[in-house]
Amino acid sequence: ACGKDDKAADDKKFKVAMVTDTGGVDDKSFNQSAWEGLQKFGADNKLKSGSDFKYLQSNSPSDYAPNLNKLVRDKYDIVYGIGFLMENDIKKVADQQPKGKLAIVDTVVDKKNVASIVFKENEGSFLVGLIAGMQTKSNKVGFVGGVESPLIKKFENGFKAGVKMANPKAEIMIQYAGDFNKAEKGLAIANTFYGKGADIIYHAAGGTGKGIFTEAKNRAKNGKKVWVIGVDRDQFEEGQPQGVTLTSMVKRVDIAVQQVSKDTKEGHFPGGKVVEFGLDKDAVSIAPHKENVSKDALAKVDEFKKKIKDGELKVPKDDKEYEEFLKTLKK
Amino acid sequence: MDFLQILALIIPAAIVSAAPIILTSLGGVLSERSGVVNIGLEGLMMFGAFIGALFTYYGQEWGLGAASPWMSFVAAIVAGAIFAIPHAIASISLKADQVVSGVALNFLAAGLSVFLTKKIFDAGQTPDIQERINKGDIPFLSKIPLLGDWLFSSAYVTSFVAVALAVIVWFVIYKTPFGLRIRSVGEHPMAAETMGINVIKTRYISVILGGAFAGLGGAIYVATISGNFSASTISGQGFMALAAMIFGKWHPLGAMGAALFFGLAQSLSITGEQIPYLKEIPNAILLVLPYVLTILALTGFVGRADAPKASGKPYEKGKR
Amino acid sequence: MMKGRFFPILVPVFSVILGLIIGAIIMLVSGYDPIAAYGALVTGVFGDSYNLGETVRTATPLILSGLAVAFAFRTGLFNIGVEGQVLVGWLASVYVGISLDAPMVIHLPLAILAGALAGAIWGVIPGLLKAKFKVHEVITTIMMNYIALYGTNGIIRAYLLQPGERTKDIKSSASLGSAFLGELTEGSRMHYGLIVAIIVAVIMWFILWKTTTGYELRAVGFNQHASQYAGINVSKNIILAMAISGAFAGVAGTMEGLGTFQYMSINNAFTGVGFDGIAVSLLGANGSIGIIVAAFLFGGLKQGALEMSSAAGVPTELVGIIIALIIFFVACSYLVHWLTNRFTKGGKL
Amino acid sequence: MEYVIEMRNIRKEFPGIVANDNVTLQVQKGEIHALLGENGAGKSTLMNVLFGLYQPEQGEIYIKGEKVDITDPNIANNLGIGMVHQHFMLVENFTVTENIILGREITTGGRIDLKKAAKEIQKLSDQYGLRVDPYAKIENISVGMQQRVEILKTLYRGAEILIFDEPTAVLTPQEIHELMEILKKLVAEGKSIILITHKLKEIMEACDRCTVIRRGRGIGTVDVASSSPRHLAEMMVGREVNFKVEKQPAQPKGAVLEITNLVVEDSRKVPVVNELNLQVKSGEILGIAGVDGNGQTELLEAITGLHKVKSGTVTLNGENITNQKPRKVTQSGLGHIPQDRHKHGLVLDFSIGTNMVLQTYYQQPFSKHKILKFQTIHNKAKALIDEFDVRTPSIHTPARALSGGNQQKAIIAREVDRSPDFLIAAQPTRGLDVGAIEFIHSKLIQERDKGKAVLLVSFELDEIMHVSDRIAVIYEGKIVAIVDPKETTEQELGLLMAGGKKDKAGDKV
Ligand SMILES: Nc1ncnc2c1ncn2[C@@H]1O[C@H](COP(=O)(O)OP(=O)(O)OP(=O)(O)O)[C@@H](O)[C@H]1O
Ligand SMILES: Nc1ncnc2c1ncn2[C@@H]1O[C@H](COP(=O)(O)OP(=O)(O)OP(=O)(O)O)[C@@H](O)[C@H]1O
Ligand SMILES: [Mg+2]
Ligand SMILES: [Mg+2]
Repeated sequence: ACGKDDKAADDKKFKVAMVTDTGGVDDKSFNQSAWEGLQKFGADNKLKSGSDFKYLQSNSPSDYAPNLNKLVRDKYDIVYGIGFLMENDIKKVADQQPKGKLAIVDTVVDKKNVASIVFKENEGSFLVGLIAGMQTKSNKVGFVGGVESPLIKKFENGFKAGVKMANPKAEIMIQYAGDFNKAEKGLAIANTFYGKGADIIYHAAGGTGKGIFTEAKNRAKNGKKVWVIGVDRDQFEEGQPQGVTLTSMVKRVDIAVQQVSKDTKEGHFPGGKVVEFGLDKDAVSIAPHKENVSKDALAKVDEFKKKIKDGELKVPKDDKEYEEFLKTLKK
Repeated sequence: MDFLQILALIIPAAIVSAAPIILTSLGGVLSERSGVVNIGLEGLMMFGAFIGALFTYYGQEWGLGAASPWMSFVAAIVAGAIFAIPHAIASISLKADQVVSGVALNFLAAGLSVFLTKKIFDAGQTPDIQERINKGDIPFLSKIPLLGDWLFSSAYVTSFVAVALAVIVWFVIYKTPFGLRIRSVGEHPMAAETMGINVIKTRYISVILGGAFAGLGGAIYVATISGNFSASTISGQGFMALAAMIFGKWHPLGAMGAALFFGLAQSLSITGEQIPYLKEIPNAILLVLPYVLTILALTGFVGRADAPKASGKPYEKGKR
Repeated sequence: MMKGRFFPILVPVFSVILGLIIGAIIMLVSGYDPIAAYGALVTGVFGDSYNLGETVRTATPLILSGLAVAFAFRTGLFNIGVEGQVLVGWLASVYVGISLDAPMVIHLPLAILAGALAGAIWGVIPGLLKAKFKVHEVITTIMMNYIALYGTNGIIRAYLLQPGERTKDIKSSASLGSAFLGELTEGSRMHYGLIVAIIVAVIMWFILWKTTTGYELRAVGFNQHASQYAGINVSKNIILAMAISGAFAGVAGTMEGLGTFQYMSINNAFTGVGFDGIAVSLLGANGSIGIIVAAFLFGGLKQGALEMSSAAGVPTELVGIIIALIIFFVACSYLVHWLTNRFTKGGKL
Repeated sequence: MEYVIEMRNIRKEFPGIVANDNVTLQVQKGEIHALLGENGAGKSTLMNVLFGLYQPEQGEIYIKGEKVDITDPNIANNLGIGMVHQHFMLVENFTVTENIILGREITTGGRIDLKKAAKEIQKLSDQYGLRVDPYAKIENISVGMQQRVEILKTLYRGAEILIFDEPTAVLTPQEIHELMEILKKLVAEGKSIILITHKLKEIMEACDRCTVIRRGRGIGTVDVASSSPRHLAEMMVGREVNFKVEKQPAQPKGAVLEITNLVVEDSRKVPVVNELNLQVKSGEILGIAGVDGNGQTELLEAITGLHKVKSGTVTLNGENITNQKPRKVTQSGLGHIPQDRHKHGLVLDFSIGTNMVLQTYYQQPFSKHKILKFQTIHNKAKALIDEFDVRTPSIHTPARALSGGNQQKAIIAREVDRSPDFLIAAQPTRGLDVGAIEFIHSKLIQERDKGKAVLLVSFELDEIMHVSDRIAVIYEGKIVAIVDPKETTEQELGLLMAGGKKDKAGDKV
C-alpha cells in the first residue's frame, strides 16, 4: 500500500492547514490575516477549502497540541501554528512527528522541521511613530499594549523611536492593560491618555483596543480632534463613522504564509530557518487608507522607509536598543 | 497632575464602566429578592450583549440610524427576559437546584450566542457597530463647578439610565405592593401564599424581569464600550455584577454603590499608572488593586450580609 | 424499590441522551449533519489512542476541580474561586518543579504538595473572612480569582520569565508525564495525574463519610447552630473546608503544571478549569464517583468537539450548548421524578 | 341546623399515609370549637384543607350551607376564613404593619401608605384588645405579640371564621390567659373559632364543643360542658391516660451545679442575667418558672457555653466551667435538651441514626483514631430508638421527616443515654400530645431517681408544678424566690413571676 500512496502523492494536491489560537480566524488580527493568506494560496492553486486547506480553532491553550497533531497526522504538507503561544506545542509535535512540516508565526523554534516566521513589527511601528510625531498637536502621544511581552515590546519601542525621530520634544505615555480582551480597560486608559492631553494613541492590545476606539470616537463626536493608530490590519473601519483612525500598522501574515507555502510546495521548505518579514518584503507597512496622514508625514515615511531598507537605520526592538537609539538621536 | 485633575479622570471612567454592572446586578437583586438565586447573570448579560450587537447592526441596515442602539436595547431587554425563562422554569416549576440551573444558563449563553454569531455572520464576532451611544455634556448640570466636570461632562446617557433604574427598582421593591410581595416571597413564601399571593407567578415575574435587566446591561456594554460582540466580550462582568449584588446586600442602591466602587477601584488602578509616585508601583500590583480593595472594603466596613431567607430554596406548596 | 436504586443513574443517563437529541435537532435546523457530527465526536474521543489519551488528559484536572467545588458544597459553601486556586497551585508546583533538585520520589510529591498548599492558602483566605467577618464567600472567591490571575502573571514576569512568556520547563524529576504513556497513546500528553486525581477522589470520599472531621464538616454545612450546640468549632470547620477545597483545586493546577504543560505561561485569561469544575461537580451530584464520570463526559465532549469541527465542520460551540442542556436536565431531575411517579402511580398525582 | 362550616367526609393522603380518613367537622356560628388529637393525628392537615393549602382527595366543604371549592388560600380569605398557623407565617424582617397588609396593601398613588395602614391596624387592635406596635419588626417582638399579629392579619381581612392551630404551645401562662380573653371577645362579636390544642384544661375552660381525631379518623364530637378531661383524653388516645405524674419524694444530695453572681449581657450590652445565684442538687428536679424574656435563654446558653459570661462563675461537679467551650462543658457532665429542637437539637438533614451520636461521635466506641465506626453507631441508634419508642421507618430516615414529638424523643434519648450528672430540659414537651408528655416526664423523673440533677425550664405552670421538686422563680435576670411546689399555688407562683407588678405580662419589645 505504501508504494501506491507514494505514487499517488505526486499527483495528489499540496495540502496546507493552520491552527488558530483562541481568537479564531476572524479576530481581525493575525489569525484572520494568516487565514486570508491560506485562502489566497488555496485559490491560486485551485485547492478545495475544508479539505485541501483548512484551519482548526483552539478553544483553550491546551487545544493547540491536539490540533497541530491532528493536522500533521492527516498528512497536511505544512501546518502553521499562529502565534508565539504555540511555541512549546510546536516543539513537541515536531519531535513526535519528525516527518511533518511545521511553521510558527511570531517566534523562533529551533527544529529542523519547523520554519520560524517572524516580523519586524518595530519597523512598521517606527513608521506610524513618525506619523504620530509629525501630526501631534499637543506633543503628547500614547501607546497601549495588551499583555506585556517581547513581541508587544517591539511595537512599543519601534513606535517610540519613530515619534522621537520625528519630534524629539514629544512626550510618550505607555500603559499595558494586562489583558487583550477588556474593552472597558482600553476605554479607561484612553480616557486617561486623552484626558492628560495626548491626541494620538497607538495600540497593540487586541480586543482591549476596541475601548480605545470607542473613547476616541466619543471625543471626536464632541468636537475634539483625537486619533487612534490601528494595528495588525487596516483598522480604518473601526474608526468610522467619525474617522478617528489616523493610520494603521499593517502586519502581513498573509504574505508570509503564502510565501512559505509556495516555497514549501516548490520543495524549498525553510525548515530550521528563521524567515524574517520586514519593510523589505512589504510585510510590515502603513495601511492603504492614507487620507488622514499629512503629505509631510508621508514624505517622511518614504524617506525613512528607504533608510531602513538600505540598512542606514536600525530600528530598536527592545528597551535596551531603544536607550541606545535615544543616545544616537541626541548626537 | 493635581488631585482635582485626577478625580476628573477617574470618576467619569468609573461611571462608564459601572453602568452595565449596575444594570446586571439590579437583575440579580430582583431575582434573588424573590428567592431565586441567579448565578446565570453572566450568561444573561452575554446573551444581551449578543442581541445588542445583532440588533444595532440590523437597525443600521434597516436605516434606523442613531435609533439603532436604542432599538437594540429593547431587543436585548426582551431577549434577556426570554432567556431567563429556562432558568425560571427549571428553578421555580421544576424545583431544580438554582445554582445548577444558573450554571447551565451560563454555558447555554456562551454556546448559543457564539453559535448564532457564526451562523448569522459566518464569523466569530459580529461586525463593528457604527451607531453607538455617545458621550455628551448633560445640559446645565455639566456647568456645575467640579461636580459638573466629574459627573455630567462627557458622560453617557446610559449611565444615568442605569442610576435612574436603580432608584426605580429601589422604589418598586421597597415602596410598592408589588415589591412587598416580591420580598415576602423571597423571605417566607409559605407566609406569602397564605396571604393569597401567588408565589410561583411572583417568582416568574421577578426572574424574568431580572433577565431583562441583565440583558440590557449586556447590550449597553456593547453600545458604550466594546462596539461589537465576540466570545470574549463578556468575560467575568456578570460575576462582578453578582459580587456587586452581594456587596450591596441585595439592595438596589447598595448594588449600584458596589458597582460604582468596582468601577472607581478599576479606574484608579488604571489612571494610577499615569500618576507620579503611583507610577513606581509594579503593574501587577495595580492590576490586582481593585480586587484587593473590594475584599478590604468588605472586611472592614461592610461585613455580614444575609441573603433573602428563602433564596435558593424551591417552593413546594404545603411542604414544611 | 427498583426505581429507588437506579434513580441516581437514571437521571444523568436520561439527561445525556436528551441533550444529544436536542443537539441533533439544533444541528438539523441549522444545516449540519448530526450523524456525521456525532460520528466525528466519537472518533474524536475513541478514534485512536492519541485522542483517547488527550481525553483522559482533559478530564484529569476537571476531576480535581470538580472535587474541589463538591467538597465546599458538601460543607455548605460555594467556592467559585477554584479557578484562582488552580492558578496558584499551578504556579507553586512549577516553581518547586524548576527550582529543586531531588530524586523523583521526593521531588514529584513535593511539587504536588506545593500546589495543594498554595491552593489551600488561596482557599483559606475567603474561609477566614467568612468565619471571622461573615463576608460572603462568593464575592471573595470571585475577587481572589482575579488576584490569582494577575498575581501569578506578575510573579512569572518578575521572577521566572523565559522567552515565550513563560517559565522554564520543570525538571523531569517533578514531571507527571511519561514516555511510556506517550508511546502508548501515539504521543498524547496523557500523564500519571489521573492516578493522583483518583486518589484525591478517594480521599474526599473518605474524609467526608468515614472520619469525624467529615462528620463535623457536614454538620456545620447543614446547621451551624446545632453544630455549635454539639461542641463543634464552626469557624474552624469553615476554614478547614475551604482549605481542603482549595487544596484539591491546587492539585488540579499541578495537573497542568506537572502534567500537561510542564511549565506555566502568562495567562491572558482564566483557564476555565475551575468554572468547568462547577458544572462537573453538579453533574456528578457532588459525589466522588459521579464526579469522575462527569469529568470524563465533559473531557470527552470537549476533546471530541475538536474533531467535530475539524471533520464535520460543526462549530465547537454546539458542544457547549449540549453540555448546557445536559446540566439543565440533570438539574430538573424533579421532572424525571415526576414522570416516573406519574408512571408508577398510573397517572394519578 | 345550618353550620357555618361543614367539612364532610374529608380524605387527604400523603405519599404513604392517609392523614385524614373520612373526617367530618361541623362548626356552629359563634362557638369555639376544639379540635383534639395526638401528634400526627391529622388536625393541621384538616385545617390546611379548609384553608386551601391542601386539596382533599375526597369530601365536600360547605360554608354557611353553600358548597365551596377552596383551591387556594385566597379563596379561603374571600370566604371569610382566616388561619393562625401552628408555625407562624410571618416575614421576620418585615414590620408588623407590612406583615398584616401583605396582599391587601393600602396605597396612595401606587405607593404603599404605611401610615394609613398603621392607623387602620391600630383601630382593629383597640377594638379587640390586641396590643401591637405597628412599626416594630417581627424579629424584635415577643412570641405573644407575633401571635397577635397573626390574629390581626385574619381580622384585617375581615375573617368571620378563625382557625387557631396550637396557638398556646408557644405562649406563657399570662399570654394564654390573654388569648383566651381575646377568643371570647371574638365569639362575642359573632365570629366562629376552631381551636387546636393539646391542653385539655384550655378546652374545658374556653370551648363549647370538641371534635376528636385519632390516626386520621374522626372519633366524634362532644359538648364540652357534659364531658371531662379524662373522657376527652381517652377518646383521643384510645386508652386510659394517667394525668398525675407518679413520683416519690426527692432525695437531694450535694450540689452538682453552682452558679454565683452570674452576669450575662445580650448583644446590646444590656445585662439580661444579673447577679444570679442558683444551686441544683443531685437527685432533684429544679424547675425554673418565669415569664419569657427574663433571662432564661441567656442563663441556659451561659451554662452550656453558647453565650459569653460577663462575670460570675458556673461550676459543675466542682469544676469551673465559666466561659468554657460547649464541648468542654458537655464533657464535664452536662446534658442539654435544647429549647429549639430544629435550630439546636438536630441536624435535620442528617439521618436520625447519625443524629443520635451528635454529642459523642468523636468518642470511643463511635470512632477510633478519627475514623467513624458505623456498625457501633447504628447499633446504638437502633437501641435508643427502641428504648425511647422513637417512631421512624428506619435509622436512615432524615431527622426532618420525623414528627416533632418523635424528634423530641430522639433528642431526649441521646441526652439521657449519656447519663450526664446534670441535665437541662428546656421546654421539653412544647407542642407534644399528652401521651408523649407523659413519657418525657417519666424519663426526667427516672433520671432524678438515678441521682442526677435536672434543671427544668418551662412556661407551662402545670409542668413546673407537677414535675419539679423545687421551683426557682426568675425575674429580670435574678432568682427572686425559691418555693416548694407542694406548698404553693399557681396564683402565688404567677404573682412572683410577674415581679409583683401585674401589667408585666411578657410584652418586651
Ligand atoms: N407535607 C406533608 N407531607 C407528607 N406527609 C404529611 C405532610 N403533612 C402531614 N403529613 C402526614 O399527615 C399526618 C397528619 O399530620 P398533621 O400535621 O395533620 O398532624 P397534627 O394532628 O396536626 O399533629 P400535631 O398535633 O403534631 O400538630 C402526619 O402523621 C403525616 O404523616
Ligand atoms: N417533608 C416531609 N416529608 C414527609 N413527611 C413529613 C414531612 N414533614 C412532616 N412530615 C410528617 O408529618 C408528621 C407530623 O409532622 P409535624 O411536623 O406536624 O409534627 P408535629 O408533632 O406537629 O411537630 P411540631 O411540634 O414541630 O409541629 C410526621 O409524622 C412526619 O412524618
Ligand atoms: Mg399540627
Ligand atoms: Mg405539633
